[in-house]
Amino acid sequence: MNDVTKTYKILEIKQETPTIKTFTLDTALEGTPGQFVMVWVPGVDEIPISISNFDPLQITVKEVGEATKALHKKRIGDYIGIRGPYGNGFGLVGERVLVVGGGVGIAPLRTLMKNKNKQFTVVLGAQTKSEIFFEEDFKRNADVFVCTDDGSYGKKAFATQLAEELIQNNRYDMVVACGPEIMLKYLFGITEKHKINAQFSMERWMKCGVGLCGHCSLDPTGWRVCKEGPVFSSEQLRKVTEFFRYKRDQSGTEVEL
Amino acid sequence: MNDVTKTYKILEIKQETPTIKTFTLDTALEGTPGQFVMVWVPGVDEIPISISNFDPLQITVKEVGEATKALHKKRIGDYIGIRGPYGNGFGLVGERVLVVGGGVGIAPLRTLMKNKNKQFTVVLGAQTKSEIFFEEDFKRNADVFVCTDDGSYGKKAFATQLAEELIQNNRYDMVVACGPEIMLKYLFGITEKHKINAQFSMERWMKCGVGLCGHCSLDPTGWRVCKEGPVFSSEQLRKVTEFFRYKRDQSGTEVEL
Amino acid sequence: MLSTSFAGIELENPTVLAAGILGTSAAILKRVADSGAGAVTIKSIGPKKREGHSNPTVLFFDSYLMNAVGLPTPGYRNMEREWEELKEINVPVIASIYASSIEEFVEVAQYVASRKPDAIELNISCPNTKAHGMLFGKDPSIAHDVVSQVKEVTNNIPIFAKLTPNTDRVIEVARACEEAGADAIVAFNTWGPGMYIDINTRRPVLHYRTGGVSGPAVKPLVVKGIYELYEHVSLPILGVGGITNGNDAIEMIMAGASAIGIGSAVYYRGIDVFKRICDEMQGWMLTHDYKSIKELVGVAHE
Amino acid sequence: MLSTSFAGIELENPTVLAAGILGTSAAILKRVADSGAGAVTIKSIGPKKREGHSNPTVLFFDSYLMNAVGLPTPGYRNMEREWEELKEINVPVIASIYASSIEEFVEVAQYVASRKPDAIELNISCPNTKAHGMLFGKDPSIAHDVVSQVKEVTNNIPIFAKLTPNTDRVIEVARACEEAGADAIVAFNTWGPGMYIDINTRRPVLHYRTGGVSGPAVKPLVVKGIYELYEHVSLPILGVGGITNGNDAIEMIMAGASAIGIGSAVYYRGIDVFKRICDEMQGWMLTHDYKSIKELVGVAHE
Ligand SMILES: Cc1cc2nc3c(=O)[nH]c(=O)nc-3n(C[C@H](O)[C@H](O)[C@H](O)COP(=O)(O)OP(=O)(O)OC[C@H]3O[C@@H](n4cnc5c(N)ncnc54)[C@H](O)[C@@H]3O)c2cc1C
Ligand SMILES: Cc1cc2nc3c(=O)[nH]c(=O)nc-3n(C[C@H](O)[C@H](O)[C@H](O)COP(=O)(O)OP(=O)(O)OC[C@H]3O[C@@H](n4cnc5c(N)ncnc54)[C@H](O)[C@@H]3O)c2cc1C
Ligand SMILES: Cc1cc2nc3c(=O)[nH]c(=O)nc-3n(C[C@H](O)[C@H](O)[C@H](O)COP(=O)(O)O)c2cc1C
Ligand SMILES: Cc1cc2nc3c(=O)[nH]c(=O)nc-3n(C[C@H](O)[C@H](O)[C@H](O)COP(=O)(O)O)c2cc1C
Ligand code: FES
Ligand code: FES
Repeated sequence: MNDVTKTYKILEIKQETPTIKTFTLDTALEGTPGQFVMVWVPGVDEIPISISNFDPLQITVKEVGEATKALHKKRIGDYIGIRGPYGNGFGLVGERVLVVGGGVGIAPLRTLMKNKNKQFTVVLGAQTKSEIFFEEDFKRNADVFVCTDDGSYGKKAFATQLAEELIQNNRYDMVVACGPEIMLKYLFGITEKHKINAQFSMERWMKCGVGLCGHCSLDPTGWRVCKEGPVFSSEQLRKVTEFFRYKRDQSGTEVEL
Repeated sequence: MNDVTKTYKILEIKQETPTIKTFTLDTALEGTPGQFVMVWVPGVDEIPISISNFDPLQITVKEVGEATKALHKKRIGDYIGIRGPYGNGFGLVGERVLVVGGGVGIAPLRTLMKNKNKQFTVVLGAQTKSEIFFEEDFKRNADVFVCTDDGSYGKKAFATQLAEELIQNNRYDMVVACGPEIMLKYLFGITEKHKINAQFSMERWMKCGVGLCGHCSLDPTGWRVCKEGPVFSSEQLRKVTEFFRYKRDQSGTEVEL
Repeated sequence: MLSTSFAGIELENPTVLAAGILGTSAAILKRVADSGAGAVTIKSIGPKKREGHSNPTVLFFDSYLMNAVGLPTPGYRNMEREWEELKEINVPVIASIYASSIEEFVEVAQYVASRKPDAIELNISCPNTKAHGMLFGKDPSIAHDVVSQVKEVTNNIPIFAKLTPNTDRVIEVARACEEAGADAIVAFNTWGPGMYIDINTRRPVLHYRTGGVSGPAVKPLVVKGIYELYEHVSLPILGVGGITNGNDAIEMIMAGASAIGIGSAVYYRGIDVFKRICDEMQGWMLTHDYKSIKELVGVAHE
Repeated sequence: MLSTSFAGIELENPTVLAAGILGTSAAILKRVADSGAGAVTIKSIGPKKREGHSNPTVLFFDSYLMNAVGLPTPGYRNMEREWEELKEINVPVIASIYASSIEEFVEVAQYVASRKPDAIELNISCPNTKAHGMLFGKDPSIAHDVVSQVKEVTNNIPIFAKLTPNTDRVIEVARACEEAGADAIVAFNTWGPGMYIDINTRRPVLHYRTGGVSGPAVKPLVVKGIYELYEHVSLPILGVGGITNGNDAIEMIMAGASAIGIGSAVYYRGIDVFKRICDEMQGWMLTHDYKSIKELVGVAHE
C-alpha cells in the first residue's frame, strides 16, 4: 500500500530560488496533477507537499519553518519518507485553461503541462525576480506571463491583476490556481465576477492526510481538504464559508486568516 | 483466503452405506483430485476429510468416532465449517491408470473420473455389499471391479488381491490408491514387485492442515502429510520408513500400526 | 431491524463513530451522521488548548493503524460555535472528554454536561500521552473515583467509561466503573502501544515514537475482551476495535456488545462505511431470519 | 555477514525456528535446519504425555493466526528416538519446555539438560492452558524462582526465558529472570488471547474458545516490546512475533533483538522462509553497506 510511510533516497537537489528547492526522489508515483504527498522529515515532522513531478517523484519546497528548514538541509543520498499520492487533483474541463500560480504554489501546476490536449495560458507571480521558477518548463506547453510585486521581472503586478487582464481580453474555459489563500481570495472574486469556472488548490492543517482524523475538514460542508480536496471548484468554494476567512490550527482552534 | 474457517449450509445428505454419508455443501472449491478439506463440526472437532466432489463441494464421511458421529447427526440446513482445499492431490502420469479404493477411501477417487483423457480401471473393495458406494459414478468413465471380504457382492477377495490379478494380466502406467494403511501396505508390496509406479493417499493426525504445526510430519524425511502429501509416490513411499509401521497420535507419541 | 437502544439512548442503528476519528468539528460530525452512523462521538475534548504531538501522528498498514495524535483540543471553553452547531445533528452525539486529574475531569464534564450532549464518554484510556488518561484506566480505584465524581456534576446525562485493554485489570476496572455508576462501558481504546521503525533511517517513524494500534488486526483481541466483559459486568458494552464490515459487527454483538464503534474502518472503507456496514448486517440478518439486532447480543455465550 | 552469536551460541544466521512450529520431530527439525534456519526449537516438551486441545487448534487469517494447540507432548520420557536423531541436526537446537509447577520445571529441565541441547527455553508464557505456564510469566517472583532453580540443575546449558507480553509487568518479569541467571530473553509468546466467533453458528471456532494471536498483526506490539526490554535488561533478546520478511527482521534487530524467531511466517511464506528472510536481510545490508548484522542491534535507540 502506498500509505505505509516508506523512505527514499534523495537523488538530486535543485535550488530553484533562494528559498525554494526541488528534491528528486528515488521513486515514482502515478496520479493526477494537484495531488500531494505526506513528506516525513525524520525526527522533525511530516508535512503535506504537492507533487511537482510524478516520475521520478519530485517535490518543490519553500523554507518557511522547522520542517521545511530541515528538509532544505538534506543532502543527496539522505532518506526522507513519503506516503501518497493523496487528494483529488485538478479535473480540467474545456480547451483553454488559465493557470495562475503564486509563490511556491507554482510547483504543483507544472504537472498539468503534461497534458498536450489543452491550450494553457500561465500566470506566474512572485515577490521578486529570483523567486520565479519553473518558467522554462511551463513555456514548453503554454503561453507564460510573469509578474513580480516589485517589477524586477515580468510585469509589475499581482498575479490576480494580470489574471484579470487576461480574462478580460480572452476567452478561457476555466481557471486553475494554487498560491497563498489571500491571492486565491481575490482571484475567486475575479472568476466569480467574470463567471468563469475555477479550481483552486487549498491548504489546511493536515495530520493523517487520508481523511481519517477530520482535522482538515471545512465548515459547513465537512469536506476534508486531504480527501475531497485539496482542489475545490467554484461551486464548492461558494459553499465553504470558512475559505478566505478562518482555518484551524494544530490544536483544532479556529484562527482568523 | 480459503484458510479462514467459513461455515456453509448442508444442502443435501445422502446415505451411501449404513456407515457412510455424503454431504453436499452450499459452496464450491477448485482443486486437484486427492486434496482434502478441514471440516469443523461446531463444538466437537475439526477433522481432515477428502473432497469427493468439487462443485458443489461434497464430502463423504464414515462414522467412526465422536466427530464423524456428530457429523452424521447433522441435518439439511445445518452449518459446518470448511477450510481448504489442502495437500497436493494425485498427479496422473501415463494413459492407463489402475485405481484402487478400500472402504471410505473410495471417496476421493471419484473426483479422478472427471479426467476424460485417461483409461481408468477401478477396483472397489469393502467388507460387504452394503458398504460399496459410488459404483455407478465410477462406471461412467471406467472399467469397475468390485470385491467384498465376505463375497456378498462382486468377487470375494481383498482389493489388493484383485488389483494384483489385474496387474498381472494388464499393462497399467500407474496405480493410485486410497484406503486403510494395511491395504496400502500390501498394495505397495505388489506395485513394487511388479515395478509399477504408484501414488497412495496417506493419513496422519492433523492439527493445522497447512504445514505449520508439524504434527503430521513423517520420519525420516520430515515431509508433512498435509502439505507435501497426502499423496505420495512410490519413490517417496520407499523413503518414508514410518509408513506401514508407526504413526503419531494426538499427543505426538509414536504408536505402532 | 437495526434500531436499538444503548444505555437508554435510542439509536437507529448500532454503529457509532468512535472518538478521535473525523470528530473535529460539528460540520464533519454532521456529515458522518448523514453517512449513516447511528451516533457520533466528538473528538476527545480536554481542559485547555493543546496541540497534540507533531506529525507523523498516524501510520497506515494493511491490517492496522498506529496513532499518537496526542489529544489535540481547542479546550472545552473554545468551542462555542461547535456546541451551537452540534444541535443540528439528528443522531445522538457523544462528547468524549479527557483530563489529567480527577478535578479536571469534573471541571470538563460539568461544562460539557451543560451543553447537553446525549452522553459523555470518559477517555480514561489514551495510551499516547504521559500525563493524561492511561493511569486512570489501569487503576480500578481511580477509575471508580473519576466516574463517581463526574456522575455528581452531570445530572442525568449517561456516562460512558472508555477502557484501555492494556492492563491485567480490565475486568476490575470495568467493575469499578459499574459500581461508580457508569451507564456503559466502551471497550476499547487502542492496543499496545506499538512501534514502527524505518530501517533506512533507523528510527521510529511516529514522532511520539509509539502509537496505539487499531484496525482489523486488533479484532480478535477485542472480541475476546468483550466476551469476557460481558460475563463480568452487566452494563451495556460499546464494542470498539477492528470492526470493518457487517460480519465483524455481528461477531462483536454476539460476543456481548450492544452497539459497536467504528474508527479505523473509515480509512479502510471510506466515510460511508457506516451505511455499508449497516447494509451488510441487514443483509445477513435477512438471510438468517433475524428480526432485530437486539436478539443477537451475547448469543455466543449460549 | 549474517553470522552472529546469541547467548554464547554461534549462529550462521539470526533466524530461529520458534517453539511450537514444525518442531514435533527430529525429522522435521532437520528439514527446517536444511531450509536455512540459524537454529531450531523443539516444540515445548512437558512433564507427561498430553494430547493438547481438540481441533480446531489453529485459525488462519490474512494478518494473524490464532492458536490453542494446548501443548500436546509425548512427555519428556517418551522421546528417546527423537533425542538420538536430534544429534544429527547441524544447527543449534533449543529445547522448549513447560510444566505446571516449579518442581516439574526442574524435573523436566534436568532430564532435558542430560540430552545436551544447545539451550533450554522455559515456556513460562503459554496462554492456552489453565494450569501450565501463564501464571509463571506474569509474576516476577515466580519467574525468578523457576529460572534460578532450573539453572541449578542444567549445568552450563544456556537458559532462555520466554515471556508473555500480556501483562503490565513484562519489564519486571524480564528483570527477575535476568537476576535469576537467565542467559537470554525470548520475547514474546502469543498475544491476547483472542477469539473468533462464527456468526452462522454463533459460537467461538477454536475448540478452546480462545487462542494466542501471532503473525504480521502483532509485529508493531512486539517491536515496541523489544524496544522497551532493550532499555531495561542487558540480556540478549530473541525477538519473536510477526516477522515475515527481511525488513521485519532488521526492524526487530534495530529495536534491540540479537536474533529473531520465526513462527507464523512458515504459514505465510512456506518452510523455506528462513532462507528467504536471510536473503532479504543480506540484500538490504549490501545496498546499505553494512558488514555484519551485529552492527544493527539496537541502533534505533541511538
Ligand atoms: C495540500 C498542500 C500542499 C502543499 N504543497 C506545498 C508545496 O508543494 N511546497 C511547499 O513548499 N509547501 C507546500 N505546502 C505547505 C507546507 O505544508 C508548509 O509550508 C509546511 O508544512 C511548513 O512546515 P514547517 O515546519 O516548515 O513550518 P511551520 O513553522 O511548522 O508552519 C508554518 C505554516 O505551515 C503550515 N503547516 C505546518 N504544518 C502543516 C501541516 N501538517 N499541514 C498543513 N499545513 C501545515 C501552517 O500554515 C503553518 O502555520 C502545502 C500544504 C498543503 C496543505
Ligand atoms: C487426508 C485425510 C483424508 C481423509 N478423508 C476422509 C474421508 O474422505 N472420509 C472419511 O470418512 N474419513 C476421512 N479421513 C479420516 C477422518 O479424518 C477420521 O475418520 C476422522 O478424523 C475421525 O474422527 P472422529 O472424531 O469421528 O473419530 P475419533 O474416535 O476421534 O478418531 C478415530 C481415528 O480417526 C483418526 N483421526 C481423528 N482425528 C484426526 C485428525 N485430526 N487427523 C487425522 N486423523 C484423525 C485417527 O486415526 C483416530 O484414531 C481422512 C483423513 C485424512 C488424514
Ligand atoms: C487516529 C485516531 C485517533 C484517535 N483518537 C482518540 C481520541 O481522541 N479519544 C479516544 O477515546 N479514542 C481515540 N482513538 C481510539 C478509537 O476511538 C478506537 O477506540 C480505536 O481506534 C479502536 O477502534 P478501530 O479499530 O475501529 O479504530 C483514536 C484512534 C485513531 C485511529
Ligand atoms: C501453532 C502455534 C503453536 C505454538 N506453540 C508454542 C509452544 O508450544 N511453545 C511456545 O513457547 N510457543 C508456541 N507458540 C508461539 C510461537 O513460538 C511464537 O512465540 C509466536 O507465534 C509469535 O511468533 P510468530 O508471530 O512468528 O508466530 C506457538 C505458536 C503457534 C502459531
Ligand atoms: S488530515 Fe486527517 S482528515 Fe484530512
Ligand atoms: S497438520 Fe500441521 S503440519 Fe500437517
